[in-house]
Amino acid sequence: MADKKISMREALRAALHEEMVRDDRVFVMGEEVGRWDGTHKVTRGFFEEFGERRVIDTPISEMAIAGSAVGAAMAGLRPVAELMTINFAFLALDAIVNHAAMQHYMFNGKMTVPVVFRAASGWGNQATASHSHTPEPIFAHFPGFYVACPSNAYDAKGMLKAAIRDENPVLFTESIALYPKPGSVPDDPDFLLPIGKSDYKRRGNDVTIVAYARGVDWALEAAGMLEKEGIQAEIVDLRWLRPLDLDLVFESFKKTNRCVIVEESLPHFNVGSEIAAQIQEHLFDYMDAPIKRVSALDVPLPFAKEIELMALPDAHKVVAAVKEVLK
Amino acid sequence: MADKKISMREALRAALHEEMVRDDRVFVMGEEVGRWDGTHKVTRGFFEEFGERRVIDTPISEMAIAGSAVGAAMAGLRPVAELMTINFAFLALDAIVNHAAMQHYMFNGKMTVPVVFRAASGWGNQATASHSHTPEPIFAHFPGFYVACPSNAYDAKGMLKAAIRDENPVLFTESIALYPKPGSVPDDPDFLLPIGKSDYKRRGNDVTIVAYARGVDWALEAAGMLEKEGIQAEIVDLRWLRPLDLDLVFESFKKTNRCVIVEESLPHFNVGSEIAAQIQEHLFDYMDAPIKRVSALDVPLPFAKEIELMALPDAHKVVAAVKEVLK
Amino acid sequence: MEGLDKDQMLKMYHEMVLIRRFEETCKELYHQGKIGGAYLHLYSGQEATGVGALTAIRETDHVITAYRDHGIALLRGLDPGAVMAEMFGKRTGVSGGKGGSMHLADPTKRFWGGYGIVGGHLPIATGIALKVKYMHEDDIVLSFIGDGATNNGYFHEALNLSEVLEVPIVWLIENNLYGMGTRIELASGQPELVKRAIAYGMKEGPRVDGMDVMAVYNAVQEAAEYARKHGPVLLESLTYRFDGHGMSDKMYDKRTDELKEWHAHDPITRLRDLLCKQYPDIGPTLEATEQAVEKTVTDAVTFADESAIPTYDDLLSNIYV
Amino acid sequence: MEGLDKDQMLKMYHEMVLIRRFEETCKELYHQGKIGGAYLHLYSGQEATGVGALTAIRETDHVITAYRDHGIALLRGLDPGAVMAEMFGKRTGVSGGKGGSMHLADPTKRFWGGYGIVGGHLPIATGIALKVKYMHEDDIVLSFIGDGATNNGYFHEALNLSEVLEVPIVWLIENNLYGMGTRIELASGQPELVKRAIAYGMKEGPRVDGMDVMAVYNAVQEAAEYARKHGPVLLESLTYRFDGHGMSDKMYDKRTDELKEWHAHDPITRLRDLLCKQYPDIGPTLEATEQAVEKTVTDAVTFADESAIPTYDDLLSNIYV
Ligand SMILES: Cc1ncc(C[n+]2csc(CCOP(=O)(O)OP(=O)(O)O)c2C)c(N)n1
Ligand SMILES: Cc1ncc(C[n+]2csc(CCOP(=O)(O)OP(=O)(O)O)c2C)c(N)n1
Ligand SMILES: [Mg+2]
Ligand SMILES: [Mg+2]
Repeated sequence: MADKKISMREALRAALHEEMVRDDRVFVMGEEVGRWDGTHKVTRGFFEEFGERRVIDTPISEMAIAGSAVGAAMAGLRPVAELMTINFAFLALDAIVNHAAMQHYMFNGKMTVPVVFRAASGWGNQATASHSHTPEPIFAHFPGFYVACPSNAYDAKGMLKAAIRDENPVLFTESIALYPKPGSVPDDPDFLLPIGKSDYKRRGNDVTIVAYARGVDWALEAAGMLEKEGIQAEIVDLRWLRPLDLDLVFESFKKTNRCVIVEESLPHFNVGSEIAAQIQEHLFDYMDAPIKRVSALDVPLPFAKEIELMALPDAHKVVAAVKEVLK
Repeated sequence: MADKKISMREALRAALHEEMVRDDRVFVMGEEVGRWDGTHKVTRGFFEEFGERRVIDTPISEMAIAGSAVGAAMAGLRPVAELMTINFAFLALDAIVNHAAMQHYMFNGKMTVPVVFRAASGWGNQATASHSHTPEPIFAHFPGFYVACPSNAYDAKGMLKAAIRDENPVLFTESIALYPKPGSVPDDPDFLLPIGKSDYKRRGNDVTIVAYARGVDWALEAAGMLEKEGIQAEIVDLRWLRPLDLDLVFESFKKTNRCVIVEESLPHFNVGSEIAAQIQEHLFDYMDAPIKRVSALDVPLPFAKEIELMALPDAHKVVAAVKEVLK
Repeated sequence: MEGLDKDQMLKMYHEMVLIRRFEETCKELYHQGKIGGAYLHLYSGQEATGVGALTAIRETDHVITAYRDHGIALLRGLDPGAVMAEMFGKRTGVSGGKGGSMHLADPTKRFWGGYGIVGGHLPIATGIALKVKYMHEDDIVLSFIGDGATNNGYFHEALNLSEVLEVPIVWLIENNLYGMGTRIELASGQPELVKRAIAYGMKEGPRVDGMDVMAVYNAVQEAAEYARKHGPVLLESLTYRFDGHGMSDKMYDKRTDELKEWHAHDPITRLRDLLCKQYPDIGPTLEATEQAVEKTVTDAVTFADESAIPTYDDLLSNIYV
Repeated sequence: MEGLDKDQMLKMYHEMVLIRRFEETCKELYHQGKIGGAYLHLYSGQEATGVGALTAIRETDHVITAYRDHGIALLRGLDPGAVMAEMFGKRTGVSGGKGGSMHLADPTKRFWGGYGIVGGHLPIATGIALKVKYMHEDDIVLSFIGDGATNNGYFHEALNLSEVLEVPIVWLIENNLYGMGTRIELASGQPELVKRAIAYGMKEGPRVDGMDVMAVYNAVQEAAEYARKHGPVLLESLTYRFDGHGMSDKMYDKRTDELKEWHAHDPITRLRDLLCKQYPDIGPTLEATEQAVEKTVTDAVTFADESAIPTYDDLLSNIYV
């Protein structure tokens, strides 16, 4: 089957659509997923096609959306619950962590919770502090479920299909800024990407840039700039924060001995801190320079575009960090 | 005024009591804080002494407890809202982060939210997965408020009084295991400890052990064992995760060049990761060995005591980690 | 009585006595230190609600409750030994010693637990009922709710969603007047909890005497039939907890008079009296039942006692599928 | 009319026209790219609810609402230029350009905002009312609530707590029939939202015609007096949103017929007609009012346009006190 060039939005839509066609137990629920086509249009046309049995518009009830999806999953369905944006997932933290992630363990395997929570994530559209969180690391802190953070259309499709077919709960984050980004995607209905496998997005010998979701774009852009100066960056896309696969990160670091981690999240207790901690712990003798983190600034995100952008990471900040570690 | 030897529970009670006597605007609210004396008896006798105006028993409504405390604080009171245990604070994450922490910034300083959220934290009493979280690092991820994690009666009193008097929101965590622990505490009603200052709990030249809350006890116990083998550990108690003060950590590390971080939280995206990341970034040339983290295992906490304890950190695990970094 | 023959009533008597003895035994074992942990919530006093309700539904119907779940687990046919072993934190416990007292379940018996977070199980109940409707099955879900839990956001969202989705569910509030130490009037602006059905346009069931197993049975049977045909119903059972909230309860010590009053309505005594009145020669049968229960409970304790504790491998198993 | 003289009615007319023109202007500016961002929620169509309600309470009373807050901000006397500057993300904005359209406030005018998280402001309202009671003040809190927000846990917990604490608060549901694209019947098991008062044992106020500013005024005035003396009241105002939920709204394009019907009840036209009927020679005054509004809005835009953008220092300021 040939590849098609489509946006990440369309890739996610295709993944959902294929899984719903494949398995009647798969259904979507959430605020505005049906008649409105989904706030980010990922479920466009689903309501007309699948009807209200399998495309369920819910009240503004995040606790109940997440919690009822857990119940439906325990009972044998495969819910894909959309929390609209991950900001609203704050209201469902207990349902996601205590009732989805902990469930299988607390009942010693007697229950499985094959639910997928979809949530648009990230900032950069003047959504202001309460609507601009990128809190993936705080969710990844907890065991018992998986956390997906795709960086492009191809990965998004393969990862979402794998998440839907997996027996474990998955928090599937979708970077809002990446929805329109085109990429070529296989239309093989059984195209799956393995859960918890990171991926090289660029090969190079001089420095390892670790990123995920939107960070990968900043890394790639930076790599382009660095190349002009003769610096070859290797980019590892984590793809998943849980399970966190550092095999490629370590492999690459052993070669480059230098690393920069790029993420959209806040600067403390974030993904970069975990990776830096693990690299220095496991590959201490390979370290030629301190590992640098590029992230958002430690501020609630403001509305005004000019200062909002100052708070965000970008390719120039990545380039600067790379030069630091290459000093 | 003389020091008294009292439990951390009594020290917290004294702090609350003194502040309520000092300032009529200070009041406590939460589930069972009044007639029941507080689930952990920190507000013992308050209901009888201060009456229901200032000691408010609430319904089981974490969202509203946290949210209404925010409103009362904005309007001019000094609420101390008890969330019983930090597990239930999961239900108040949005109120705490989006409505307490972000408030001052989103309205550009027009509002202040001098609220203190008290929450008992930690595991080790067979409370099971949903009731045994120690999620301090996930809260500390966000700017706009402070996160307190006292390790003893003396600190608890000075920190809680400072938190109540501060104009910013504070999440004040209290390690359940430490409530009964005695310590000598000043009864000076104006005894305050500065917000965001870490503290040496032991001096030594061979290794730096960074800890907070219950981790400090494991560190001290380990230091005692290590001393017998001629190893002098220096212990830095962070006290606060926000603001995160690493001055003493850095000072100590420059001397010892070796570090172990001890915490009760889960092993990934935790406090240890942030500190290891910062040390390697700022003190790379001082590193003689990889920094090690001692934390809980990456599991939901089980009920059975024997395996629950296996999942927890302890002094022996700290000793083992110290020996690793001294290799 | 209404559609219940002697055997069925005897079965209910047996179940109520079993729960009571099981709980009394748990309490002793807790004080002896055999059962550990922070939480142990007993069902003594509330037996009529659980027994009446579960007798009124089908075995194939789904059941879910909060952490006060020992009685419901036993009623759903979970092995008393395995339930007791869970209290002990043993490998042979229904949850392998990982869930403890608050987290008992057996999906094969359509008993979904057992939840410690107040209100957390309510949307799960809605979700299970959604599956029933989605699959065009003809089961219902019976979800117990504490009076205190009705003031939590979970209650509001879960009940409203169940009505909007028109799923087959019986919401049964066990109003024992207290949430921990807080009396209902201090926690709920509307102390007549069944009235909360109006907020969801939900069928408002009766508010029944929860110390009368027959009253509960009849109310739940009617509600179940309604739910099977039309959708959610909200019921309230007025009952009382003979023990403290958990093992320590300051308020408990304060409510001795109230306790005395309620003990006068002990649901077990009431059923016993009813049986003796209806079947004058039933005495020996009842005593036999009581002895049988003694043995069941003693055997359960022995089984739990002799069972092995979980291992390090158990600690690390079943985190992921 | 009921206790409102000509000047007061003219004032209301002025306010309604100001809001309408302000919102229409925001819409144009958004499409011109002058106002940016993901969110811009207009109040057009709902003016009678805000104007009637705020006219009925005292200046010293507290007001709070959700993200559809431009109109309320103007009614509370926030400078239109500073409000427009906030839309533009300028330093001179009421929130320094940090809060945007959803986060307008001025505590000195007892307007507490402006909140983007659905339901998030409801417990805050309860807390402000708690402060009033705590300090033995005689103010009340007026809290607006969207129909969609009434299905969120925040609503349930905040309203129940306000009743339990008996704090002085008027809960005013602005039922514009939609939460984003979801019609009330699909979101709420009980579409007659004011009935939800029963779940809290709360005083149930009337359900008023939200397109009739006088009806809203009278209902809120009565409710405010009740709240000041006795505690919480729940009111519902039946209104309609003339624009989409935000700047993109698939449903909006689908409801042209419904829109036509509701435009026939435009609250501004209704008040205008009423004024003309009562005061036949008022025409010129009304036109003068409309011109004055034009100038106010144009000046506001100019002010916003000419204001400076925030700096890097602003980015880092006011994170902590
Ligand atoms: C979300 C949450 N908040 C608080 C608690 C602590 N807690 C455990 S049980 C309980 C009281 C519940 O009362 P009720 O719903 O009436 O049930 P009952 O104990 O009477 O059976 C509370 C407050 C909890 N477990 N979860
Ligand atoms: C907790 C939360 N969930 C979802 C959203 C997304 N959202 C913003 S407005 C809205 C609809 C609210 O409708 P309603 O309460 O009726 O207010 P209206 O827009 O009609 O004024 C939704 C779902 C949000 N902001 N917060
Ligand atoms: Mg109760
Ligand atoms: Mg609406």
